[in-house]
Amino acid sequence: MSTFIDGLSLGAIYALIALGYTMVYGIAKMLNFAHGDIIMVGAYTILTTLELTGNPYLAIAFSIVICTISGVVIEKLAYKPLRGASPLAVLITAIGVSFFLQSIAQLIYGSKSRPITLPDFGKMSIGSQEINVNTVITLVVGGIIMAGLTLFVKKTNTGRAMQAVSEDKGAALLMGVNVNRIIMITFAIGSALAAFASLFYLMQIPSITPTLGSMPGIKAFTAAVIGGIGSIPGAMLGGVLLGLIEKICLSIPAIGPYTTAIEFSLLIIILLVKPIGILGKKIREKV
Amino acid sequence: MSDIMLETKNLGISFGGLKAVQDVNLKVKKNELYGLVGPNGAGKTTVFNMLTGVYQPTTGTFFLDGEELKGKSQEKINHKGIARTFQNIRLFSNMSVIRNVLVALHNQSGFRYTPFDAMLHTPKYYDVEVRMRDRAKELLDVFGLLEERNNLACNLSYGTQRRLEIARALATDPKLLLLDEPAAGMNPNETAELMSIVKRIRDDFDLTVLLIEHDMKFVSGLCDEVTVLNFGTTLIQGETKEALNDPEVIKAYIGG
Amino acid sequence: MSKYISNVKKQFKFKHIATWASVLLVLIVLIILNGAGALNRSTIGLLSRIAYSIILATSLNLVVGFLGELSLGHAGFMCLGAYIGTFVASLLRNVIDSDLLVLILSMLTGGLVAAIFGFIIGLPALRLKGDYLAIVTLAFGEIVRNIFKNLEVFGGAMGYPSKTYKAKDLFIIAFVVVVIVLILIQNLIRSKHGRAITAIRDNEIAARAMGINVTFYKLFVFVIAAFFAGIAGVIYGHYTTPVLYTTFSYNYSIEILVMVVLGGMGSINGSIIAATLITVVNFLLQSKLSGDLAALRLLVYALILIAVIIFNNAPAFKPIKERLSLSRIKAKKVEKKKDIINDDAAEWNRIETKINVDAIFTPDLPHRDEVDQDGTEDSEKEGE
Amino acid sequence: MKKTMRKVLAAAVVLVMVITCFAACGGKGGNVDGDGDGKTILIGGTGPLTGDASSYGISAKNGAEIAIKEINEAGGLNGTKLLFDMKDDKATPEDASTGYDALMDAGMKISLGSVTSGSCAAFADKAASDNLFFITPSASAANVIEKGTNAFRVCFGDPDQGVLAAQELTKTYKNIGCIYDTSDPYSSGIFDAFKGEMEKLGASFILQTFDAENKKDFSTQAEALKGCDVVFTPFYYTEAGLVAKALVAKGSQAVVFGCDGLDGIADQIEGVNVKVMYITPFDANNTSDVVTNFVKAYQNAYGTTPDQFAADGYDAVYAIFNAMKAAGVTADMSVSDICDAVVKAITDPSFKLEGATGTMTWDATGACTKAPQIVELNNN
Repeated sequence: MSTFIDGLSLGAIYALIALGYTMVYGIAKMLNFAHGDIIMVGAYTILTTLELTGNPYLAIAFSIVICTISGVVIEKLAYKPLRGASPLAVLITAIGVSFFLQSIAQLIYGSKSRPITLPDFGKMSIGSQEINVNTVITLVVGGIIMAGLTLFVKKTNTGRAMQAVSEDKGAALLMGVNVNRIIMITFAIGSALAAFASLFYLMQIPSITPTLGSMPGIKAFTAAVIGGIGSIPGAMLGGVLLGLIEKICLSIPAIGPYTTAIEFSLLIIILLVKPIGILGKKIREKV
Repeated sequence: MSDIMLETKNLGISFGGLKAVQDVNLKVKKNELYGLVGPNGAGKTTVFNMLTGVYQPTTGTFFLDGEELKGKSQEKINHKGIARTFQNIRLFSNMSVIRNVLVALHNQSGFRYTPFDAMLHTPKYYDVEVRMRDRAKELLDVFGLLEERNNLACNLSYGTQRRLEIARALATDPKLLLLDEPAAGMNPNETAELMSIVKRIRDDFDLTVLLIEHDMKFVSGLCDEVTVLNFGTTLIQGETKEALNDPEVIKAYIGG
Repeated sequence: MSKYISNVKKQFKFKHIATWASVLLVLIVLIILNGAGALNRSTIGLLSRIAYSIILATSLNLVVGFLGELSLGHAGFMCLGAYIGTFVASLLRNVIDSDLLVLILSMLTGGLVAAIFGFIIGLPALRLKGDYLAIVTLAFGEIVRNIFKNLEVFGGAMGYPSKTYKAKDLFIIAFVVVVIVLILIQNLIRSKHGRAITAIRDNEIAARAMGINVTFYKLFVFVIAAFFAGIAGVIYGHYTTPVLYTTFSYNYSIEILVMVVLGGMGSINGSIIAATLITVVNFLLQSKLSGDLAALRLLVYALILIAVIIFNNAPAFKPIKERLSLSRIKAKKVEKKKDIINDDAAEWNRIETKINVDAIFTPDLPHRDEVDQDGTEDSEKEGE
Repeated sequence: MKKTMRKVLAAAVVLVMVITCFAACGGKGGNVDGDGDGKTILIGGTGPLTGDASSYGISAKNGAEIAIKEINEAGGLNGTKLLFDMKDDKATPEDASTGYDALMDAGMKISLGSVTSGSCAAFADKAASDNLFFITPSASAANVIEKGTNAFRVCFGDPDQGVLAAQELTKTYKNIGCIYDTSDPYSSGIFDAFKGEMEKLGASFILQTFDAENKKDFSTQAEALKGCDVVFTPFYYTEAGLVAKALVAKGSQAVVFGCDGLDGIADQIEGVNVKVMYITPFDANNTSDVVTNFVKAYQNAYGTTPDQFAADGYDAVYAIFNAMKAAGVTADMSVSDICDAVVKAITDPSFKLEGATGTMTWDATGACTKAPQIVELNNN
């Protein structure tokens, strides 16, 4: 049972990161490998603000601002010039950006891991089981963000424009949608989500290194694909699923060392059964 | 051996409960030029897709030269002797004209060599490659494309691309050729030329041709028999002239 | 026999052998320099790394550039080759005296084992497309190294203590392998099988309709690419010891992909040059930026990467690139005989995979005259 | 034919470019050159200066640099200045190999080997064939010093620490837990010895694992271990800090017991209610002259308290320096001659180094003998 709760709280973090991945993928159709490193940027921002002001709420607000700005700047400088080029080129640039952010962080903060203390809201009990309030908050916020995003995409003009861009950029352009602006907004939202993810990540794993984002990034990417990349509820589902599986594997000593292999095997199996992920949208190619 | 090249029995398909095509019964005789007409959305291309294995029919079956081909893969069906062209041209547009044809010659029995022959450039490789090229040039010559052979397919004019697509389909050595709107986008001159080409290849290559076309002049000038489809079902079948003058057909076209 | 010779004559073109012949020429010069003692240690070591990088890049190019499927698990095949190959080598050493023979046999076994896994990972490639396949291959690479990490036979976390080959000889053998791999790959590409593979990339539906056995070719390409990657892994295992599972992470797969993309998808020459450049740049950064400067290593690499990719691919830079391009003179000549494909094997980055077609925004892209690198061979001007 | 000519020409140009490139990059191996004119001696080494493990490599490099600076300020080796250069190897064997080659081309005479075990095995393989003397600060895996007579180390060996830990733990505690990193040579090396010794002692323990891909969230493992009196954590302080916090979060009272990799954990667990003990040869709070001097110099130079990697790096340089001095090494000697002389000097029973990590002696196996201390951090 406690494994389940641990899995849930890890999964909630994966889900939050995966939401950002899936947003950017769904609309800009690019694998933003630097997404994990935006989380790292957010984490260091929280650390610095906390050290300077001591106010955790200011730290969070600041990290959202910095993440959003860096997301937009990266999009403008590194990805926008490649609009229209091969998606592989964009993928590689994203990796370049990821390296860039990591090395900048190492130059500024050094490579030693930095501990951080965030407010701990203690525990609450559900039945006989104790659960961290942080975990509950992570899940609730994740749920709210998911619902909010879904509403935003479905109900607002910008959201509808996003859907249009996601379906067919050429057609969206013809319909008068400012594609560049929409993609920029997508990146802004994705990066703001990364700031949230960094906050919850730090609540659970209170240590920051320059490479903090890369492994959760890959895991969240996996989660997004399991759930069906591009699908907002899919990202949430995939994240929680992945967190649970990871924790269940780790809790059994005999298979613990094989956790990564099991997680990724599961991914392959799911994709073989359902080539577009659990909640992915099917596209039929016209002949 | 019967003289029926293609026979479909109650061929039908539904997508998610929606019956796109149902109960199509075609009987195409050997060496016949057969037309499949009908208004937009009547399911003509879907029939082609079923005949070439792109879609698997949900009901019914079809026979080529007496052999049931239902359930076979696209490749297999092509090997058995059905070749097609596409409504929206699907050439290998980044390849030269001759290379398009060479790709299609891939499976012909005279042109076989293993990947290992290829990697090691054995004598067999050289022999086959030289013969393949000669054959490709012969085919291009038939369609008047010999001079264009080194151009990129995407640089050809629309009409020429259509011709190349037919040449490419022919290169797979089919018994039955499916042409999906071969005259679309062509000017009257090109259409007339195409008509003579289709007739000629039917004779020269001992072909049976099943074609979809909206240009009624083209159909009536070329086809021996037609089937008219409307909303996925057969409206009428028979001799071209009679069928096309049927009031039902005219109503379907004007009303649809 | 005489028919054979006349056939060969008819088909032979200098550019068909230009690539591997140049590599061979470089190798001969290097052997002479090596014999004269003019090569220092770094160069000799670096040459082995360049050799296996070239093999990795060209074999991945088969998958990404020619077949048009994105694979992020190439390091996984290399991992298999490295572990299995060096393991087999250590067994063979008990039986066979000749180091060279042991190396060759272990390369073949390492390659074969990798090829078997290439077949296994090729199977999902039949069902999955684009990014989904990419994540599956990435997953495969991670699974492979995770399993090796836990196998005590292969040293577990300590890595497998392989025995290194004499550095002065290894690079020569490795480059001979490079030449062989290049001959095999280029011969394959310049055959009907190569045409079939590129046809699948260009238009899978049309390729199927033309009777191309897509299943066979997808598996075949994955198997061949894995085989060569496995061989590269065995060379790696003989270059350094221990064979450590950490090396073969997805980051390494991506580095190989960078070589392919930088060199140009579907351009073997490009892959060779890019693999060489990236290996040399990495080496220079490592050796020049030592001590306190090392923190800049990744930064400089990242900046070079971003700058090169943007310059190479951004539509905005196209006119500038064309103005600076070496092939400008050539291009002018082409203009005279408009639309005739000329020899442009040296052109980089002209072919896009079909991933492009499905996935990216291209409304305002001018329709470029994409030239299939090997499409040129069909230009038969010279034959007549 | 003209076209062919142009191709040949192009190929020739590329060829020339490639060769000049090799000549250029081969000629100088780095930013520090041992000029071989008899005035300087280049001490080389490789370590992770970027990437996940970089904090360890950077510490070792910093410690070594302090020692070099002190030695040179004191006049060097009989007037010969020492140079030090550490290449980044990202903790990978292949980059350690390239780094080694580059250093050899730059004129390296004697070496610190590599900081991490995996890299150092690659380094040792090459050094054995050149008979280059090296003394690694911190590569503690057994195989590092087994390749040849030229290989030495400053730190404890993994097996020794595992055995010692088993003995210490069984002495005081009943409910023993252990968690280790299955992907790390250092961690699994210690664990293997620990497990062997525990079996020998007839003690049982609860085992949990993690690996490089899952080394951030330790809640599951903490759940399993929370009932223990003590949890053995044979890995580095970054992860140990997280394990300690996870244990506390689960309400565990367990003592965290680790090896020398835990040195540096103090600031990771600031304000966390946990007791941490670790076997280490180095304690920054030690009041001996060597340690206080070193800590002061380090703080002046880098603004932080040195950890054990830094102390090891510092001691490794002094070990080399003292041994070279005892052996009468001069800059014009060959690598192999230096090695033979230094090996002879360092294994001499009278050779002793009073270093930041204690008093050390070496035997012919290359292992270092020094007294372990158990440092206790109690935040209760």
